[in-house]
Amino acid sequence: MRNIFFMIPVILLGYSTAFAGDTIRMGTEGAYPPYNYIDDDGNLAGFEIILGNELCARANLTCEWVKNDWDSIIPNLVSGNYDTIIAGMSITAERDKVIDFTQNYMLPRPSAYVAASEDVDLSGVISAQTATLQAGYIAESGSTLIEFATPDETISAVSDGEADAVFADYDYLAPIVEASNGDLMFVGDQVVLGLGTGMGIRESDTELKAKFNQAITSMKEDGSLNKLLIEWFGEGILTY
Amino acid sequence: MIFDCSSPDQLDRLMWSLCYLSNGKHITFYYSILKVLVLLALAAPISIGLGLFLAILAKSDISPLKLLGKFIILIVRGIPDIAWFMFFVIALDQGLEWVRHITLCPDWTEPIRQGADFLVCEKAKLPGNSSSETIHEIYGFILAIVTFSIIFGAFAGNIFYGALEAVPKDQIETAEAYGLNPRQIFWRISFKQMWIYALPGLSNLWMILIKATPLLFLLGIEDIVYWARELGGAKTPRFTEYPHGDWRLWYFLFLLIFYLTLTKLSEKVLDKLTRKLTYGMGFSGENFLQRQ
Amino acid sequence: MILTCLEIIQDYGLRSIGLGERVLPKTDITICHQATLIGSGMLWNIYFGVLALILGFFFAILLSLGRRSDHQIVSYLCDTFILIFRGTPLFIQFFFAYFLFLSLKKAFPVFDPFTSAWLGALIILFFNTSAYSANIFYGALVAIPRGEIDASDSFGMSNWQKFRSIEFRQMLRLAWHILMRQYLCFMLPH
Amino acid sequence: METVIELVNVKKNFPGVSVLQGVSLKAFKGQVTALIGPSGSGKSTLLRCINLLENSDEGEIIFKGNPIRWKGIGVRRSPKDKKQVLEVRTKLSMVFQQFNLWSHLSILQNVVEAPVTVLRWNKKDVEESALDLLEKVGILEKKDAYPNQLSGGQQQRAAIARALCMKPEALLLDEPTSALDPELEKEVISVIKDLAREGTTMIIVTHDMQLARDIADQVIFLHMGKIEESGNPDRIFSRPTSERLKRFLAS
Repeated sequence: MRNIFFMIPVILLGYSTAFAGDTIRMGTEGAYPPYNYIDDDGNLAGFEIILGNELCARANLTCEWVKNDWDSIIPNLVSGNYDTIIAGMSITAERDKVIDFTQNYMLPRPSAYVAASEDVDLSGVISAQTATLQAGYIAESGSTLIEFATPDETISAVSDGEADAVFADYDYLAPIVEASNGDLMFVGDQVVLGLGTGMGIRESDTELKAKFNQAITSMKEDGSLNKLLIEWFGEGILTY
Repeated sequence: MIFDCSSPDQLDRLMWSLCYLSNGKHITFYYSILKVLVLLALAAPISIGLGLFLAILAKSDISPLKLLGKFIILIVRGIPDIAWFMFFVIALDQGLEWVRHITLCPDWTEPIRQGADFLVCEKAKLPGNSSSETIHEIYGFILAIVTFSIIFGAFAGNIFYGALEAVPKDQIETAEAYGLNPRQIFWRISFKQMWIYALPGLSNLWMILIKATPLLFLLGIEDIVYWARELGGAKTPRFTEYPHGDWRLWYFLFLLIFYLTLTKLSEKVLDKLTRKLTYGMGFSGENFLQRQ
Repeated sequence: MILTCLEIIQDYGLRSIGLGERVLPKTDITICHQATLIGSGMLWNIYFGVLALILGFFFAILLSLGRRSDHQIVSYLCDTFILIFRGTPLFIQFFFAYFLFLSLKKAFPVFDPFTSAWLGALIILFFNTSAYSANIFYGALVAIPRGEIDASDSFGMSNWQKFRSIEFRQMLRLAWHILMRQYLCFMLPH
Repeated sequence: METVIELVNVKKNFPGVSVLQGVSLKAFKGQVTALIGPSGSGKSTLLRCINLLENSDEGEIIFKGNPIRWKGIGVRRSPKDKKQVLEVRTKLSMVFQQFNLWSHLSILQNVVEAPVTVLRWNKKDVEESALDLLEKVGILEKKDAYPNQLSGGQQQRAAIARALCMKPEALLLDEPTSALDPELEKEVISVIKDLAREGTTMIIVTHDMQLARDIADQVIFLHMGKIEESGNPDRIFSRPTSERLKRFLAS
């Protein structure tokens, strides 16, 4: 009787558990080009998707991508909805308290301000994505912070005049500034924040962390990581 | 694709729009609209079934069952929906996994909770890690339907309970006078007459259910709101064949029209149903609705 | 203990409306901190709730009268207004209105304040409760016994007199309970 | 003469009010017993006690020689044997002041409902006799209508057909005409008179003295929960002895 009861969801879900192998579920945001985004066909694309697939191949893991909103990306890792976060997430001491990180696969990158005019006052209203390094930085800088759930909206806020400037990752901003035909521009100084970008992994998952660390090291050593970085972020990128 | 969309930047406006609206990303958007309709189509009958069950429990002569029925209705209605959406799904998911964990992996010695982490053995995971993302999405969607059904089932239960109470006492007394036993009275008289008293409440609940569907995003499901925001947001040419400015206004206008149509259609159908049900029952539909 | 709590209230009590400390405390978060921050957030609830309900109450009366009006265009407009705001999810209305105000603002600077929550969200809430309340009022207006209206006609009351002394009171009396129940649902986080 | 129902010293209290203060009576087979009296005298309660819709607190109710068996005493008294209750209720069919037709069933369905579900009679036979009865009360053409589409008089006639379809030992009629306009009253009265002429056993509570006089074999005058006077209609209406009855008839 008990067993029948517990079998119902299993039957419903197609005996999914029968072949439990080494499938790793990779959580990403899908809204943060060039790191990760959804292409025209509705599939995930971007630097981290290529990187993640390569890392999985090197670690001999089967990987499955999962899209998740940024706000809840850490809680859902912790509660086991997926096993890694690979979403342009900077390694910070604060996050490290809740989850673990692999070694970084990108060196610390500058964050920058983008505004609609040159003479904007950077102590005014600055937009940033919720729960990011940049939001934390603005909150402490004395400017007025307005937060948005998606990176998209932080840019719109500037175009729409909601915010005086947006403060975000330089690599995310660069293609947007380029495409704006001069409507948007970099202003102020760049600031380097965080300890580089790494994969988030549950604190208890030490084995998985080791596997990925090893894979990242191997990509660093044979230069394939550098090649990938340059391909996606241009020659100016800091390489290993 | 049906059209030749290989180089969108060279297409004329109409073809461009057709190609744009039929690209893979938009198909997922249409698919999310379908999700809303499927949710409605499944959650409504399940809620009604659950509501009937709860109302029958609450009307039972056996006092523990009666209390149980009333208690469930009260609890679910007393807790704000938002709380249900935020916590219930996680609790349900983890509860299922926990139960499977103790049955499927009895040898597991490590604690399930390690700090903030919730860890069950590989076999106990729902769905399993190796199942495809589609299975995971279906599982999430089933959880969403369950959540909606429980919330709306309790509300429906309350409506049915009230409707059963609203069946005139003399109709029941007459049945008693003619020797019908309590069972027969319940099923042949109260239960059948109850529908007409429940209908206004149920119509209302259906409208609320329609308007609650955008809350799917709270359950981590990529719903129409997610895709409207994603598709509407400005796109730079580097990452898409179809760059455009901020079109979110138009996507949300579309959603407004979608919901308005759904409401209007429902209104028409429910009106017809009311008229049919109230036929000969002594209240013309409109008068009746106003009496409520 | 009480003193430090007072200090916390001073620092964070008005945070949600942009006064006092901006940065949240990182360590030593006490119950007092949490209560103060939640309370501070509730300031908004009260602001939105009270303003939208009060304004909506009066607008709803106008709308319900408009819907009952013999003037076809007026009646149609009021009916459509009620349909739109009752027939679509509030959530979608918020989004739509925000983007609408954004585009309006580009063309007309008058709309500048509309994209901020204190005004934009208020307007939508105001319209929304107005539509729901108007529907209740309309139901009540129609439910006033025909005989009472006939009686006031027979005493030669003007339309305004009829409304003020008969219909308005009857309407309030009939609608009151449903209205209060709705207000309660509106204020609770349902 | 065979006694269908006999009451011996039946008492009934509602909280704070004593409705029946010891009523004894006999209703005979083939006869019409009329209960008259001012409002609040307990006539309807008495009828409901007979049909066991209301539990009396004290006294005997004897149905065809068998006393009802009780459990508990006083206000907590209730029938002991469900089968017996069923027997009484199916053999004494009630006609209500407000007709109480089941609003979700058509007229024909109303008539066949109880014989088929309670007595488990063959549905075809019941329908046949139902149609006969509907013809008899003159509303055969309304058999597929719903109760609320009928006038009060038609509804009450349908209710009478419904009661007769149980083939009861007696009909209990609780002010069957008081909810009707004078015009509609006539239709119902003529049906009741026909039934009386055919020798249907009836206990009827009524305000209509003319009706009581015309059809009753026995008239019982209730006042303040007690039988003040009883006898054949001629005597009761022409030569009342008690002051109260005189005053009641004069008003």
